[in-house]
Amino acid sequence: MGSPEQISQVEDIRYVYGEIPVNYAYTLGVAGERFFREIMEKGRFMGTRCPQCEYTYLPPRLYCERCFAGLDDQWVEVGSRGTVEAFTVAHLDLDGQPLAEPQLLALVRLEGADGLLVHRLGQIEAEDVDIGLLVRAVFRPRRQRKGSILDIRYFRPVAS
Amino acid sequence: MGLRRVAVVGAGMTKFMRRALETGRELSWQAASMALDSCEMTLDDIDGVVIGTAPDAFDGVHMKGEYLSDGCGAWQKPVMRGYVGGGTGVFSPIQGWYHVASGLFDVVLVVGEEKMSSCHPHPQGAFLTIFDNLLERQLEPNLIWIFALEMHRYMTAYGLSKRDIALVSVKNKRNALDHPCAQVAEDITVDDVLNSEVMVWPVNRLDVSPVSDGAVAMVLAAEHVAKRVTDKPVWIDGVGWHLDTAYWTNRDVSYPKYVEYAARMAYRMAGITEPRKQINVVEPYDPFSYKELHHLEGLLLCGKGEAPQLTVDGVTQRNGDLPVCPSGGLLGVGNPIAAAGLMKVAEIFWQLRGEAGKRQVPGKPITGLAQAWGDLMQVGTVVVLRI
Amino acid sequence: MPDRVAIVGVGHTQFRATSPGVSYKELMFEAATKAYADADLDPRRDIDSFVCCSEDFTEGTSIFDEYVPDQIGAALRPVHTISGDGLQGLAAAYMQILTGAFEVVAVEAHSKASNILTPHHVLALALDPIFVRPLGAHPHFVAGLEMSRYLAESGTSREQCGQVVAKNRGNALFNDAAAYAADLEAEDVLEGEPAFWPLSRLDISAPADGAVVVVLASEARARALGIEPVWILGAGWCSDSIALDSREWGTAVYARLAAQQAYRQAGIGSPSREIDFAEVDDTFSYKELQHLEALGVFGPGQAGEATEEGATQLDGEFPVNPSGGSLGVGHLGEANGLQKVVEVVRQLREEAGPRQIPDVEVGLAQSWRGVPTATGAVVILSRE
Amino acid sequence: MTADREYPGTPLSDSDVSQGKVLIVEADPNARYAWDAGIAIGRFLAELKKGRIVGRRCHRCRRTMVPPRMFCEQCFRPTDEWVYLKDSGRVNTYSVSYLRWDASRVEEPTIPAVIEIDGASKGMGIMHLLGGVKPEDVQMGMRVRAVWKPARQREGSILDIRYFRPY
Repeated sequence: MGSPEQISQVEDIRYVYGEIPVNYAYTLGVAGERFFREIMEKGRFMGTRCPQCEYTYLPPRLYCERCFAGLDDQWVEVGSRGTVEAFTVAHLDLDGQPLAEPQLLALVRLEGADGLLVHRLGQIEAEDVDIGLLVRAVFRPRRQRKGSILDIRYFRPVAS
Repeated sequence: MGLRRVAVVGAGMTKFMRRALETGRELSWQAASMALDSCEMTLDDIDGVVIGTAPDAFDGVHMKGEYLSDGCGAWQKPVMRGYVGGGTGVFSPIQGWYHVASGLFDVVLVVGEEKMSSCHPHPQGAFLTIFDNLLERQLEPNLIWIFALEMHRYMTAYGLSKRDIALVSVKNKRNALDHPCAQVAEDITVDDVLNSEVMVWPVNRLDVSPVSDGAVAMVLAAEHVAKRVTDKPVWIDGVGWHLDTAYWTNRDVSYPKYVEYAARMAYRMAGITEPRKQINVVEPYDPFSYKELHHLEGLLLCGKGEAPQLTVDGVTQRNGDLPVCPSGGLLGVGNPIAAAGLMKVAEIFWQLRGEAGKRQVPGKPITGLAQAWGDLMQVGTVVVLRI
Repeated sequence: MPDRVAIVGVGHTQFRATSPGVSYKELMFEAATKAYADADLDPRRDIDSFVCCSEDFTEGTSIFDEYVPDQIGAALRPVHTISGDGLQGLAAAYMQILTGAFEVVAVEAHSKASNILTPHHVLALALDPIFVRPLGAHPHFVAGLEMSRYLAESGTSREQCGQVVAKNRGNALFNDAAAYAADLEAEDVLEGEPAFWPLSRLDISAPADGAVVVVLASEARARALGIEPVWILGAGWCSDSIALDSREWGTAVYARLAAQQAYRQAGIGSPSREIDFAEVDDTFSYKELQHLEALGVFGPGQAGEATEEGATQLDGEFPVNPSGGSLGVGHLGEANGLQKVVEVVRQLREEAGPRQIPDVEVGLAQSWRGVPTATGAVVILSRE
Repeated sequence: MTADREYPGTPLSDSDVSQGKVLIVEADPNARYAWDAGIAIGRFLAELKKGRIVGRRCHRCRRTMVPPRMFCEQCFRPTDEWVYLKDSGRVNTYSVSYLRWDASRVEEPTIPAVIEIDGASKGMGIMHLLGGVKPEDVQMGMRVRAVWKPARQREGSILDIRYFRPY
């Protein structure tokens, strides 16, 4: 429709391949740089707190998205334990193919934080996970840390 | 038409840098919070947000407007990202204008951001993907090809010399020495430009603006708010934009007709009948030296092929009869694409308010114009400001 | 300023899982040709401005706005892209007309989803590159997280979500343009292949290709055209935080705020009474329910039950997604919102054929930009 | 704005990155596509494989267009007929490129050009490369002809034409 003629033979159908042929190297930002250095060097989580909004960002922000206050001097340590606020069992990989081992992913609210960390759960079966589960971060050994969210291997349940 | 009047009441910007530590969201916040501070407003005063940012392939973030939104002050607010390639930076305040002029919004925050440094091996690589996917990308074109093709056509059509065109780089890079955010300000000569490395003849390295990280923001307000928050509102009296056919190889690229159409649209709205007489200061888009000239002609500020002579005669110097790119432009301040276009609007805002510091043009300008250009030599965006 | 803006023309292609015989330009040309015929307008003479909706990575082309003007009649005219959903584009066109500077504005959105060979890798590029993307997860995991939170907070069941799928794909049986019409039961959904628990594969709308064009006009111009206009009573759009760490997870706050903005303009105080039906985003089954609650059509946690009771069926008291929604029509990317607008217009004009809802005066269209965004828009349309 | 105020932003040098003074997260996106060529370009590519250049003509504005399209962007109506064009033309404009697409430098420059194709309406060009000529010998308006790949190597791509050479 619209065009005065159409392709009526499947052998006449053509397509052309292409891609976006570039790579990326992201700086982590003012807040991200400090957050990952603290994990790498001290194995601890640092957030930023907006005193006016009474909200502790984790991951930390340079600014409060609610009131726009600068938070560069408002760093606070938060716990490496927290609770599962939401979770999912991913059965498909990025190609849409079934994962050999389904992956547990969760939103974790660390003690003292308002913000949520997105990460994997480990050392637990899917049927044992529920909202409210108490978990703890498992870091990679210090020398293997690279300043990435993968410096945290996963969160595992805290024995109650 | 009885349009609702819209004013610019505040502006802010980051430094323009080859590579910033800040993420794009952080850069956006820095510029946006500075713009709010400049007019003593807070996020509570903002009804809506407009984001301008150019190809996602630079930042390497899909749906980049979404990604930047909280840094742009859009948390739980109406926010939109308008997009016309390189023309985006001047289009964003146009979009802010129609938000406010529609009567649906009183105060809108407009933010332009670019973080090109994330792209490897070189941000130029991302430009391959602006070419036609079926017929052009296979030739592995470089962005500068098409500028060189256009510049050569422009030079041939009007018998122009590279020497005269190079003067634009000299002027803008020198103007940028007075801009505290400038990335590539320099005192150079025409010979420096002509002797710099040939990239794609006739374009030499110093004919070209750099790749940059940076952000710019401004606050737009309806008349009743503007008059309350400042005694120096700068009115958006005319806006225009036009996008020509994508079949750029079917057009005569020696003249930017789309810029002329955009300018005529803005002039009609602003009641400008003799642009050369009525406009006091201009920030045309200058990603390449010849582009400033091309655009001055498209803006009807001189005849076709006459802009180089204006430059030779010093008319476009800061103290000339028609100051052009007093900021230092993209060639001097830098080119974080959408932020660079918005920087031009901010420069006119500061010039008309007499707040441009060492860059201030003499004679208390009343009417100024900012213009950007983009896509496949295809889009013109124009804003006319008055105090 | 004109006080009202109308929709005076709509046009769209068939929505199909693939569209191998036509380029995106030819797809857009078809939708535009139909919309301009519907409005009886010549775009080269009668249309003042054009808005297109697209995202570069979805197209595989940077600065995609370069390639939009020719096939919609917009060459050397004011045209710009909104990097957003078609409803945001419609809102942009609406504002342009409200300024008084434009009389007729066309809005376009399309999907060539079938041309993306690595759709989830591409969508993953929308995840925060530092804090989320390195996890390497398929981006629909974000919806799995949200659904788990929504079910827990609202008391909604997976069965009720499955009923949304059965209803919408069933409605699509009456929509010839739809790509994914099917006769399914809620149980089929529950027992479908697992995807991102609690989502099964059937809870997730599948992509489709297609293009939609909608033409807006000022009241004076709409009246002069002598056709039956559909009026825009209000438009709203809003974004919650893009950051997964600080947004609301249980409720769709963006939809609530967008609706508030639209209701304020439309003077609507009680949506379920003053609006007759809705096309709401159902990219994932639970989203229809979460959105209906955010829109105030049902109280918190009540949309699932209402669905179970048949309230949102074609013959229910508040029909939802009569077109079949994204689950039945196919997920059209940035064109989702405009497809919903077209359906509301068709219903209000009584042109919806076998799926016509009787006696409708006011309808609502709502969109969401999908994971990982928290961005949505709402428009209220009326015959009067 | 006052000239002496502090502007935000933290510039980094190349060495800050190369020496690991700042942290970097790298990404190698997998964004791949297969674009439908559709009716007009599908036929154009098929004709290239046969060694021919084809355009479309609009009967209303009487323009013969290349690349071909099924719609006329000036008249907003369907185009009307296929027209075989010559594989020759003239140089509308050219440049001399020392850069690859990714900005790395080449020793032997390439010569990108817009070539107006004979048989199409005036000004109707396509982008391609010039070859078989030294950059200093190219002139605006010069007549050129397509140099095709051997028929067996052609695959229905713009690269089926290797370049255009002056004649």
